[in-house]
Order: sequence, then structure tokens, then C-alpha cells
Amino acid sequence: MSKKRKEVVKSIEDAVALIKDGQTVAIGGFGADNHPMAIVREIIRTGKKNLTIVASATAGLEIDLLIGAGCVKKLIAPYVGQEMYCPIGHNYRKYAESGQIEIAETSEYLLYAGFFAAASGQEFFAWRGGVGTSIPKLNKDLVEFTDPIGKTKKILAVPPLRPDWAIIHVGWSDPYGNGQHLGARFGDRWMARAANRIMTQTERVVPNSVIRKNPFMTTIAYADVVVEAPYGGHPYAAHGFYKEDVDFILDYVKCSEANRKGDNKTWDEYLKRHIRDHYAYLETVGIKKLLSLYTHPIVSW
Amino acid sequence: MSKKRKEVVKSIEDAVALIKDGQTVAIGGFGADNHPMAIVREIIRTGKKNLTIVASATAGLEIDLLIGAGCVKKLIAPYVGQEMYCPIGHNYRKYAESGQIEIAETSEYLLYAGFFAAASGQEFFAWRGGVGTSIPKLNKDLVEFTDPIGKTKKILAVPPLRPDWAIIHVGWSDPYGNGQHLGARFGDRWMARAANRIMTQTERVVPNSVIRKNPFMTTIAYADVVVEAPYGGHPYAAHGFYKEDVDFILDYVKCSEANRKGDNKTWDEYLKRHIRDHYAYLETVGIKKLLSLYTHPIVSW
Amino acid sequence: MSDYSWKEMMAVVFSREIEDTDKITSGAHTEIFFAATMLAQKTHAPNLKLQLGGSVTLCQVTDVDVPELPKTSTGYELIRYAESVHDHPDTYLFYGAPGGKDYYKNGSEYRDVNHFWFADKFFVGGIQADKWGNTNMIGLAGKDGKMSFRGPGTIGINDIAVGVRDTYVFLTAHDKRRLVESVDYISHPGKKVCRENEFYGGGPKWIVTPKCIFDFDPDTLEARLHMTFPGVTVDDIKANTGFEVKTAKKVGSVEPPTKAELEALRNEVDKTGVLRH
Amino acid sequence: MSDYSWKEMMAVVFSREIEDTDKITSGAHTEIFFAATMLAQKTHAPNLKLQLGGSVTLCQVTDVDVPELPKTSTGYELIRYAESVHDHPDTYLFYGAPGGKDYYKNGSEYRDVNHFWFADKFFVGGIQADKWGNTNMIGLAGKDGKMSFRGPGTIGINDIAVGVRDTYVFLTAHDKRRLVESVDYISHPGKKVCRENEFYGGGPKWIVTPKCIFDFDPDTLEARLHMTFPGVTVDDIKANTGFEVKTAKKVGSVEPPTKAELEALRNEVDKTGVLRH
Repeated sequence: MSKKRKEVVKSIEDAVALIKDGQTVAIGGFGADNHPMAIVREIIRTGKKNLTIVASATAGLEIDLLIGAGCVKKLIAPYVGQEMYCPIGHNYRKYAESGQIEIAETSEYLLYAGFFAAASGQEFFAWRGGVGTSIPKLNKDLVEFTDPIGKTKKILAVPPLRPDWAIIHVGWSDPYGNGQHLGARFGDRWMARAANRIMTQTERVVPNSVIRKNPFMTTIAYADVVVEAPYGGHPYAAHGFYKEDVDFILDYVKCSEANRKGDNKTWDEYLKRHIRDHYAYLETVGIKKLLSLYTHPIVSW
Repeated sequence: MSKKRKEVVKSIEDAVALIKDGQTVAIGGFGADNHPMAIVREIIRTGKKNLTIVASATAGLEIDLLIGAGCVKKLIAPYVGQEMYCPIGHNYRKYAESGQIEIAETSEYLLYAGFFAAASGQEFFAWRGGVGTSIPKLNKDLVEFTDPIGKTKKILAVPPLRPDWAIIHVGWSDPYGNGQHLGARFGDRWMARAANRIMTQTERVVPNSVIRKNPFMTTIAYADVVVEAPYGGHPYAAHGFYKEDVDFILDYVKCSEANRKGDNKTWDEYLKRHIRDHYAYLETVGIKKLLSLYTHPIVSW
Repeated sequence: MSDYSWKEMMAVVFSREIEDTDKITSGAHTEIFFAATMLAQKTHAPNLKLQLGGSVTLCQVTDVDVPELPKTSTGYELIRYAESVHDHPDTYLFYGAPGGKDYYKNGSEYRDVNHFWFADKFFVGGIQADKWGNTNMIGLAGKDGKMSFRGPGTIGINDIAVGVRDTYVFLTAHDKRRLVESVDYISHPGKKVCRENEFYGGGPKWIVTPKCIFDFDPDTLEARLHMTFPGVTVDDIKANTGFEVKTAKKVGSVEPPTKAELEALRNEVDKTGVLRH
Repeated sequence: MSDYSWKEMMAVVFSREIEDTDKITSGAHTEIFFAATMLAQKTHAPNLKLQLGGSVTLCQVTDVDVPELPKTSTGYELIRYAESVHDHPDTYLFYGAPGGKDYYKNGSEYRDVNHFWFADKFFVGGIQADKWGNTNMIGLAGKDGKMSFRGPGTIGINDIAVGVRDTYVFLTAHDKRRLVESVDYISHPGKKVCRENEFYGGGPKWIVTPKCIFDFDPDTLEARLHMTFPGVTVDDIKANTGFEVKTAKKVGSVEPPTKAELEALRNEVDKTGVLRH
């Protein structure tokens, strides 16, 4: 054997350097869980600009943070907020209402439809959801046509949505890019299938033998880049490792609300305080707080 | 609590009595693995007629057996054979060439496309595979139309394929109809999603706590009917329990080939020998043979 | 209303709507919704097919202890109650009965084919709702095509509308800004739009506010006052609604939670009082 | 040809075609295909992304012992070699790189977008193939629209053709019944049909028979004799082919398996000699 398998683990700096201004970047996770926050912060820290951001079906405030940090030109997101902590993201409101970001109105399945079309090499995905709503008026990529079989019903042709990068949080990954979620997968697999390249942020890099123990639990195969970032999901939960940091999220909500209301200073200080390299960021949270977020495993194999 | 959860385990006789002549019945598994053979044999034993059979993406000879036993009016199958043991099913050839069964020409993904349309309540699924082939000429359910976005490419509209029953082999199931495959799932989940009712044939009924141990491994949720049939996959393999019985399969190939060539007697004797109630069938195989098929677990959780 | 909160009342009222044969997928107002559905499984609907959470987490708590009512739709602890977990996109083609058919319905032991493939019931939120039951999560129209108020987004309500039997529109306040003649944007189509587009889904069954419940006239498909919550007058409702309030033949009053219902809620589902605050 | 079987030769020849950057999904003639791909991983393509089996079983045997070459595409024992297993339908939207893109191609460390979403290479069987590379798995046309010979069925070749870079058509015998002017039915479209329909997939790269390998004229898109197998003459091929045999400028001869190749095959992949019989 002359050649060996290629290992794809990189430092967070080297990994994020691969993402270029103007690219389309999809951010995995869902709600308050499994967002690749260390990579999101590194994107902000390195000043990426003019990104088109594709959010998960129910984004949390990771998208709001990217918007508030000035990285986003266009947003494709069915929802931006944090459920009861913050029904609508404040920076999202601020930038949307002022027209500073372009928004392609979408929905959960219109998003998945685009992912599906991209992953399966089709010209479009046919879907009825959105007919009879304002979404097609607010998203010119969607084309209405008539059911070719029944000849009466209106259908939307949803074109492929093919991000340059899908950035996905996994519980653990081997050095070759095979990752496993330890809890819910949400829409991460569909997002990853659609993208040209996958970057996983993993709580831990583990030996290949750990992955092979139950290959049915592998969710992301063949990631292009793997970044190890313990507590990289903070302030959000990482299923199987820790829960969300509610205090931290509420502080975010407060500072971003201030920004929406014109208090840039509070917001700028917030960014200055927390946008640091990963371990410096964790220092701002504090080890006691981090360790308090522990959740015991519910499923193991 | 006045009411309790409903348990859905039935005897094979009571279960198969629910299947009516003329219904559309999908048979799970793939190749030489995980076919619900005990139920297939009971369908034959009870003389079901005029069934429309929907095969898995790569059927084995379970479909050939149903055809040869005279149960099938119409067949929807991308392939009927047994790879190197029997490249083309003999009864399938016999009945197709004589026009005794109707065949809706299809393919792996045209089948899945129909399942997907049914499961997602859409009017059709748009798919390019099959354009440029003879399949649309041989299956009038497929309607060709032009990509409404790009305006040039030809697309097939695949209507919903909604079997009355999906009959699926699982490794184990709880009494409430939550089943888990212990090995490959093939197309079973998509088939089950599309059907109006699910009947699982399970190697073993296990307590609900076994299912809850790893709910990510649950493949069929909420089956309508569960039939416990140990060695119910014979002569095919049941992943996690036993491998295929090659001698038995080769004997089937020989007898069905005789039938194709006009030797009904050999075939009728074959049916008489093996179409019995489940435990009487297992006696014809013999306990020594059955036990010789053991495979040790590769994945467990 | 001093001995129970509005959230507790809503959980109880919605729990009563749930039938043993239902399949339900979680929607807006997570904590109320989770409480209502878990309460139903524990009291009168042990066969309720229940998807909670953003990853097709099929939950069964009939015989399972719930130490604390889940507060988010995404938390890891939901897996504790799960018999099956899938991918979120599968909610549109997988949850519940395969394809989302009826279950033990229509007098037969086995469900008939129907097209409510998504679910039987679904909670919908909104920043506006109009007399047709059209609901808006997108925003309020401003000048030059901009929005003066950017809403949270439609999430999946448009997708769900095609195939859910009944939706329940929930508004957290009742005033003329929220209940309007015509919404600025449509996220969730009302009954009329659903029918015009031949959706299988029936559109909204109710619009629920802190003051009352609207249902829909089966002929005109317009909202009409169906029931008031305890202590609320029809005049109060008319004065605070941005469309002309038509009324059903007999406007009922929502029955407050009984002692037994509240006890079941608090002892079995919401032990720590998430809904009480 | 006495010291190796045709199957062994085919496994070796196809293994040589495989590049380290490929992603490959299993196709017809399971045992040859499995041997070729596993051999490639063990010799020169350790990064080959390999799906074997009917359930998106992503296999990596570079550093794994293979006690016996798998004989069917569906067996449980394939899981032994898997790092990831999915549902069979996912083969059309999941296998390999997400969406099936290039990998380490075109001089860049990261793959570029391309549309070969299914795979780079795929084996196709057939009961007939014609000069355009159209392949037939459906049957032979009889009278009154019936088939005089019912073929096995198209399996997924039509689906795959849309998005696979190159297919390799394999015929197990070389005669005028199989190699025809025009197939009775098309299962797998030839290069011309693929191009007319603007498929991303390039159609067949080769037609392989026990006598020779045809490739395709890049201008006319017609089959032409590319290489002969050891001991076969061009005249023999012409006499047994049902269409006019055109030839490439220089007709080569397939290099037989080297001693090293055979050793690697037999010692690392096919220890029990599945391909020798």
C-alpha cells in the first residue's frame, strides 16, 4: 500500500480560512441545539463579508449573531428567533426592516425541497406547500406551474439549493470525516447532502473504530473538513454533551435588543467580549458555568 | 387512566385474513434478505387472488413465488430475480411472456418516487430518471412534462404509489408496532411510509423497553399489525439472525425453471411441499438446517 | 382565574380536543402544546401518535414519568420519551401512521386512506390573523416594499397546511393590530384559500385568543365568535377586533379547567409548574 | 488464460480504472465489482468512496481484513466493512460526497461542484446492447406488444444514468443476439440519448464483453473496438457482432493481470477464490 487514507482534521483557523467572502454557507442545528458556534464565531472573528447564509429549518440566534456582526448579505431562513427566549431575532429584525440584508422568503420544506433537488441532481423539486401564501411573491426563485397529471392544482418548482459549505455540529467524528450525532439530527443530513463541501465541528475526534461500532448511527459521511471544538456549541446545547446556557442566551437577547433599538455601543461591546478564538471565548464563559451544563447520556451504543 | 395502549400483535392467520383479494400489497426486503416469507406463504396458502404486487427495488424470488402460485394480477417491480443464483425469475418470465400478468415497467427510483409522492401527500414526484428510455412507453402512469424553470429538459411526473399494505420484515418489534431492523433497512422505510397500512413480520416480539433503548434504531413506527414469525424470512436471510439457505433457494430455482418449461407437476409438488402453516413449513426445512444458518451479530446496541 | 394560569387553561382546553385516534405534530407555543398532548396521552388518549420536537421524535408518555415539562421543541431530553427518532424532513413524509393516514377511524379497526398525511391537529402562531383565518408570520407591510415589522418567518406552516386536518391558530394577545380585516402577508392560508387550492388540509378550525375562540361558518368560511373565555364579554371582543365580529347561533363559554384536570396536569405532566408562570 | 479466470481478469482490469478520488456505487455483477473496488482501496485508491450493497453501505476496507469476498449485494456481512449505512433510496441523494461531487479533483484540495451526483463509475448489465451503447434489461420484443423474452428489469440504471460520470456495460457473452444494431427496449440510454436529453451523466464509457472492450467515438458517439482480450482476433469479434464493428485508430490489447495484481486480489480480497470458479 503506497498511499494512506487522508485525514481531514484541521485547526479552526485553517478550516475557516477555506470559506471565502461571498460564498453561500449553510449552518446546521435547530432551535437551541447543535449549532456549530465555534465556527460561527471564527467566521465573525475573521471578518467574512457578503455571505449568503442558509439557516436550518428553525434557526436560533446564531443567524442573528452573524447578521448583527455584518457578515450577511442574503438570508435564506424559515425562522430566526429563539422560541420563548426571543420570538424574533433582534438583529434579524433590524437588518430586515432597514433593508440591509436581502431575504429569500422560505419555509421548512421549501428549504428541504431545495436541498433535495441539489442532492439528487434534479432541476427542481415539486412541492405544493407555499401555494396560496405570500411566499412565492417574496421569493422569485420559486416558479408556479400546473400539475401535469391532474391538470388543475398549482405546484411550486423549487430550484436546487446548493450551499458552498454546510457547517454541521456532530457529537464525534473520526479523522476521516465520518461523524455521528449523539442526539437529534434535525435537518443536518439533508443540508449536508446538498452542499458542495461539508465542514463538521465535532465535540471530539474519536478513532475510526468508535464509528464502526454502529455504522447505522453515522450521520455525516466523508466530511471535507473536521474541526475539533469541545464546547463548540455553547451557548447552545450539544446533544449528548451539555444543555443550553440560558443565562448567556438571555444576555445575548438583551444586547441584541439594545442594538435593534439603536444602542450600538452595548452590541459592539458584546461582540468584543465574546468574539475571540475558541478557548479564549470559553474563558469568558468560565469553567464552572461550562461544567454546570452537563447532561447525562440518554442513548448510547 | 381509563384506557390502555392498544397492542397490535396478531396470529399470522388473523393478520393475513385482513388482506383482501384485489388489494395492492408491497413486499419489503431486498435481494436475498429480509423478505417477509412467512406472510408471503400464508397469502399463498389462503389463496389470495388478483393482487397488485409492489416489489422492493431489487426483489428476490418471493415475488416469483407469488406469481407462480397464481396470486398476482399486476406487478410493479424494478427487478425480479436472485442475482447469481437466478438472474431472472422463472415464473416471472413464464407469466410475463404469456401475458398472464400485467407489468407496470418501473425502476428503483421511479418506485421510490411513487412512494415519496404518496407519503408526502403530493400529486406527483418529479424525476428525470427514465427519460430517454422505454420505461415511459411501458408505464402509462408516468407523464412527461417540461421543466417549468429551465424550459428545456424533459421530466417525468410520477404519481403516488400507495399500497393498501406494506409487509415488512423487522428484527424485533414491541407489541405496539414499533419495529427495528437489526441490519440493512433497504427501501423498507419508504415503502412503509407510502402504504395505508403496515404489517410487520418480526423475528421476535420484545418489550417496549428494548425499543426505547435506542429509539434512533427504530425503523417502522406504529405498524398496524405485528406478526411474530421466528425464521419467518427463510429461505432468505434475516439480518442479525440468520443467513440465506442457498440449497433451498437453488431447489426453488430448479422447480420454478421446470414450471417455466411446462413441467407443472414439479412445481405443484413444490408448492404442496412448502406452502403450509409456518411451523409445519419450518419442519420441512428441518431444525438442523435452520440452526446451521446462524450469523453472529455484527452491530448491537 | 386566579387558581390557574392562562397557559394551564389552554393546555387543558386543547387536551380536551385530542382524540385517542389522533396523530399530532408539535407546533407553536411549545410548552402549552407539549402539556396538552402529554396530558391527553396520560388521561384519555393513550394511543395518540405524538411527534414532539424538531427531529420527528415520536413520544409516548402514557406509562412514562415526566419529571419536568419540556420547554423547547429541540431539547435532548425529549429523547427520553421517544420510541422512534428520525430526521426533521421526515416530518413531511413519515410521522405517525405511514403517510399520515387515519387510525382506527370510521368504524373500521384499520384506518382508511385519507390525505391528512401531516397530522390531525396542529398549533399555528401568528402576528396577524384575519376574518378568513389567513395568518401572517412574515411581517407588517411598510413603504417601498420593505417591512415596517419583520416577523419571525413562516417556519413550516405553509407546508403543513396542505395536509393537516385542522389547525388551531393561537394569538397571545387580542387587539385590532392582531385581528385584522386582511393580513399583510399570508403564511398560513385560511379555509377559503385552502379550498380554492384543493388542499387536503382543512385550514384553521379555531382562532384562539386570550379572550375567545373563533370558529368558521361552514358556508361563508368566515370566522365567527364560537366561545368566550370566562369573564370576557362579547362587547369587549367586538371592541378589540379589527374585523366585524359575527357570532355563531349560540356563543358558548369555555369551561374552565376542572379540579381533576388541573390535578392531572400538575401531578403528571407539569410537576415543576412551567405553565404556572 | 489458464492461470486466472475471466472474472479475476475483469476485477483486475476494472480495478485499474479506479482512481483515488472516485466515488463508486455498486452495480451489476456484484462479485466482480466488489473485488475490483476492494482491490483498488487496498492497492492504489485508499480514499475511494465506496458504496456496496443495497442499503448505502459505505465501505472502507483499506485497513480491514476481508476474510471472504461478499457474493451478494445485500448480505448482512457487508456491515462488517461499513463506516456508515443508510436507506437504499439515499443512494440517489446521499452516497459519497454530499450530492456526489468531485473530491480532490481539478488540482484543488477541495472538490468542485459537478453534477455527477450519483457516482463516478457504475457497472451496467444487459441482455442486449447496441452500437450507440443503449442497453436493454427489459426484454425482447415479441408479437402483439408482448415480449418473447422477459428480461430481469431495469433496476435503477435509468435513474443512475442521469448523474453518473461513466458507466461500464458488461455483457457475459459476445454474440449477435446480444450485440445488435438497435436494442428492442432501452433501459440504459447510450451517449447520444444522454446528450440529447442534457443528462449530466456521460453514458457508457465502455462495453465490455468476454472478447473485447468497445469505447465510443467522441464525434459520432458510436461504439468502436478499443481493446481485445488476450487471444481474441478482430475478425472473431466482427463475425460475432450484430452491428458493423468500427475500430479505434489503434486497437489495443488488454494487459493481462500481472502476478502482483493477482496476488493482491487473491491474498487481500478474494481469499476463498470466489472469482476463480
